[in-house]
Amino acid sequence: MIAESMYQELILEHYKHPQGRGLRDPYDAEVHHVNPTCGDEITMRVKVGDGGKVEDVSYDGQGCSISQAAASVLHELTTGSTVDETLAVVDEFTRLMQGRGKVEADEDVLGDAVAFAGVAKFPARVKCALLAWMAYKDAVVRSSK
Amino acid sequence: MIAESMYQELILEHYKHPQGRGLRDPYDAEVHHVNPTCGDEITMRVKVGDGGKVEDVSYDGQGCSISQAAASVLHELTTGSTVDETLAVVDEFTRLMQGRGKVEADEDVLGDAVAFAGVAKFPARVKCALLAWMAYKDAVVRSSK
Amino acid sequence: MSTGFDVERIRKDFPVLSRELPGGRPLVYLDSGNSAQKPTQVIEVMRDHLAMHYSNVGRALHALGAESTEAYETARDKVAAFIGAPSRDEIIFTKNASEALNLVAYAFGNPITEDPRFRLAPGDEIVISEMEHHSNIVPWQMLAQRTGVKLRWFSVTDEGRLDLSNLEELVNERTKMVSIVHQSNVLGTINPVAQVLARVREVGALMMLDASQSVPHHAVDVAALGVDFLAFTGHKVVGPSGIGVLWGRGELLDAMPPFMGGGEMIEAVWMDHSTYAPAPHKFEAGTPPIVEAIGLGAAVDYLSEIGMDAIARHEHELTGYALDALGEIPGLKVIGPKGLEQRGATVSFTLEGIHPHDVGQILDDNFGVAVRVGHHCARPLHLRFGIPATTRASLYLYNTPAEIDALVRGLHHVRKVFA
Amino acid sequence: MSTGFDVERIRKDFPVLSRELPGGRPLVYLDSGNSAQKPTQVIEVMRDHLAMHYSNVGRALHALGAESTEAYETARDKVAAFIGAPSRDEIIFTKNASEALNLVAYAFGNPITEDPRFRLAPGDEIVISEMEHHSNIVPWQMLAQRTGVKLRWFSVTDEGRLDLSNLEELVNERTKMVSIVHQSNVLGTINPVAQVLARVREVGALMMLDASQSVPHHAVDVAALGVDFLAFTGHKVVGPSGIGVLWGRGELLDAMPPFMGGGEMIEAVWMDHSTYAPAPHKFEAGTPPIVEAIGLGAAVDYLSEIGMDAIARHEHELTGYALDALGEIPGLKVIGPKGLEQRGATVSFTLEGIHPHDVGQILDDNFGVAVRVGHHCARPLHLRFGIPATTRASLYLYNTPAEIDALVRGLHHVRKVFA
Ligand SMILES: Cc1ncc(COP(=O)(O)O)c(C=O)c1O
Ligand SMILES: Cc1ncc(COP(=O)(O)O)c(C=O)c1O
Repeated sequence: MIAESMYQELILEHYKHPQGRGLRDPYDAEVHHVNPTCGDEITMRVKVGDGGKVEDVSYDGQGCSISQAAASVLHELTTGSTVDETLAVVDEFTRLMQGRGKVEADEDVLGDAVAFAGVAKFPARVKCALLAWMAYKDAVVRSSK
Repeated sequence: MIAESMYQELILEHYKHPQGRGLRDPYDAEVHHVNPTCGDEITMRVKVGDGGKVEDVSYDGQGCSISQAAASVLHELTTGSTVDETLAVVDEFTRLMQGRGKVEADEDVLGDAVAFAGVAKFPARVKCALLAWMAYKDAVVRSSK
Repeated sequence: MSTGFDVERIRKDFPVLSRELPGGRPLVYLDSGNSAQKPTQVIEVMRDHLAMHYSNVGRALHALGAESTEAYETARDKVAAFIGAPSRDEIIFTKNASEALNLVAYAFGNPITEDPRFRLAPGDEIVISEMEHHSNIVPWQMLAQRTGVKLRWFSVTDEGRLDLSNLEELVNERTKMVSIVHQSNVLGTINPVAQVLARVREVGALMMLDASQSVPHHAVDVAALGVDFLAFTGHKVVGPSGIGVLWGRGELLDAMPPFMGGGEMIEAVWMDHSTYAPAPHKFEAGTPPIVEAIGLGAAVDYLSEIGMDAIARHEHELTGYALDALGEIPGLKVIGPKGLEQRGATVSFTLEGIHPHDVGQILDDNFGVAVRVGHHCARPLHLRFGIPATTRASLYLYNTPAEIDALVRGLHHVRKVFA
Repeated sequence: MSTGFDVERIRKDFPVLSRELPGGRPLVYLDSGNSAQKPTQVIEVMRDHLAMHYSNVGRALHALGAESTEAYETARDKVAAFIGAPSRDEIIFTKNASEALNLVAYAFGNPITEDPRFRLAPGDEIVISEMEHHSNIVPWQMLAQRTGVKLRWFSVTDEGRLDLSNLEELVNERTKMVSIVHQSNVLGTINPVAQVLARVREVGALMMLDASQSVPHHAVDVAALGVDFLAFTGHKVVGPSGIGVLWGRGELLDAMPPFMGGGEMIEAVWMDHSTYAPAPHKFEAGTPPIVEAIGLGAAVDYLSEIGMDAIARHEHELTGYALDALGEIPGLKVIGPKGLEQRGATVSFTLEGIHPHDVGQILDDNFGVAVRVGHHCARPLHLRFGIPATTRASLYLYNTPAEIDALVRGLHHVRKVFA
């Protein structure tokens, strides 16, 4: 069944038990992103510390399992890394998602986020997977201003 | 060949040798009718005498063989008859033309105009055949005012 | 089913229904509210016309031109008969229902027109409803932006009915037009046209029905309805894409300005002005969707032969079956009337804690069940119910109880995945 | 023909060309300027899609929805490549060329838009020409009536060329838009785009090309042309009816207001306002002509495979043959360029003392030769030449010298009948 390739165990796990969910203080920037076509929303806060280290990514939102799990995975992957490192992950994730299922994922860069590879085959769902990641990119840019 | 049923000898004869063509005095009413889709035009004058007798139908115009021959045949059929008689012919001719080729023509009423029966099969040409006849009806109505 | 309606025979007319989807899934098509599938009878008429009889219409005197024109204009006769139009000249072919709605919206406040019914003065109002499809909202919003006319709307009750409690106030002497949906594409609700129309007539306004979701499913007779305009779309009545219909009362069509300008909508053209052909041609600028209109003619023939009443009965039974079966799924909440009174075969619902996108995807991926998820181009209605999206099963003449069983099985699985 | 272009093989692709007309007449189709015939390659793609892959696009997540959306959007890619559009998002599917022209005309003087290029002030001017098709005249007349903008036009010379002697005066600082035909549907004239565009750029106006008669016949590259908008229509490029194309520069499309409102052209909708999707979707309200766009994609594939340059060469040779052969008929006068420079395969003419309707009818009835007679939706051009109508033979990739011989034989007979 095709679904097996999209609803990976890991995605469902993150959806049911989201990591780092909830909005926390302190933060440098807060953004609110919406996917108007499906109504998915996310509010995200970023706290960047010394040496460009991401100290916290906190979020709240609503939406489908893909968008919610993507936020949870993002929280795990970014917290503790440097901004530069995380932006490389964002770029690779974006490339994978927009590759219409024809792009090989770089597991070394993506880590757990590789579980989303199957989503790329469903153009209508790509935006769900990207919502949190685009919000993160936006928040990081703002936090450095 | 289908054309033979439309371009009857009689129609071509009237087209090449139009009867009563040219605008003449005296007249009771003059009308100008145009078929905007194909540009055919006719100017027609009617003189009605005592007892409702049509004394002259004179006309000038430009257009295809069908519209020109129709005017010539009309001139022949109407001149000398009473207005009432001619209106019956107009009605029968109109019925024939609008019958999409499925109406039997009444030869007794139509006389030579029966040669136009084939035109009824060509919706695009029906307006050509009717142009002079509609102008005549209009002119007669005005002349009696 | 006890209607003498042979659904298995009907299913054979629709080639796609016997198709296997990738991965060996069967197709369970429950998305006809979005667009209906096409029977061979429609597909073959179109193919034959394209292959053997095609040419432009109206303008051509030659044999193919006559054949194409005859077929195109006969389609107009068929559509006129299908919806009980008093005159064939009141049937305007558009590209879809949206164009039909925009055409009427653009007729208002256009300086070209002197008819007072289409002129707008400060304070004038247009009334729609909260359950409209975007295609019956945005054209009026754009009109309001262009002209300053005020846009107002009926609310929707918790049961998914039009809230008529303020009918008298909402539809008043300032109202120029009331445009509402005949049958909701989300709720299934069939609206009480007569009651609204009575008030519209009292105040001297005009009334338009968006019949995109009613014409496919039960007999619609414009003369009996008594409204002024009605729009529907070919692709939902087992016809092709690219064709829609506007019906309007002849006298109003005469009073309206043309919408688009171009070939065939004119009487005569000079460089500095033009005169226009009478309706319907006045509103059909350019080469029309010829083969699409012919396909639509074949589609209404197809439906008429089966009988709109028989189709309505079949859908009625199916809807009862579906409402009962869905009612037993824990956490499932139907948005719209729960009973069968004045409702069609469209059932939208939420499943507690599970996003419709996940529902739709698993139904499709694992079971080949095609439903629509999202706001179904009726976002304000979803805002009204405080939900971002629903899952919608919309049924048609070719659907069966077994397909509803497949949906139910699928929904149980969805719940298991997200438990 | 010496082009290595196998016209007999091409003819086999078009089923209707081997058809017999009633009365046993063969078909000699010389009316492609009106609408082109369709190859099996287009017809079968449409049939297959309707039968096996159809569903609505964009909105549906399920398997059929994905297949339909993929096919529809791929058609957009194909069309973009076919006309050299810098971006696929600049290709807007309309129902025909007329809608594309109206869409752009309606963008002007709309209070919704703030972009100065689309705002109209008293004294502003729009420039068209005397050789336009009604579809590039009436939309601008209607705009003038709605907004008061002044409509002006290029004259046409006796040879059937655009009269550019007053280019500097006609196109001036008050000019907002110059919209002219790329290739005339009556004269065959190909207009000098670069020369006009240079002046348009000097005064900061916009320029649109009606390419309905050029895109079918020779390679058209919007980037190379350098204009701002270009319209053409599917049914003249061996594609289906019901589909047209507007290409516009992305930055302008962004600045323009939407034309029609409805499903799929929105980003988000509330009852009192909406936000719009980016182009192309902003201009595609409602369910688009899905299968028609897919058919158009197959049509441009078909033409590309044969090669637009090869098609243009074939037509060039045919046109030379036709001009020579027609030149020998007594009383025949070609309206339009007599030579092959900057002209396409459309030859319109008068026959002394014989009305075009009679010419057309006898050609059709006796010989199966299909030509178009009348003003070809270019009445002002005919007024310019002081004639009510012409007979037009318009040639395409599937036509042969033998068919021109048939036309010539037919014309001799016509002269005999009316001698
Ligand atoms: C030059 C020209 N412009 C515009 C059109 C209009 O195309 P359509 O009728 O498909 O809108 C045509 C063809 O009819 C044409 O020849
Ligand atoms: C109620 C309603 N109105 C209007 C429309 C618009 O129809 P179309 O997309 O064919 O223009 C639809 C379908 O999408 C609909 O369901």
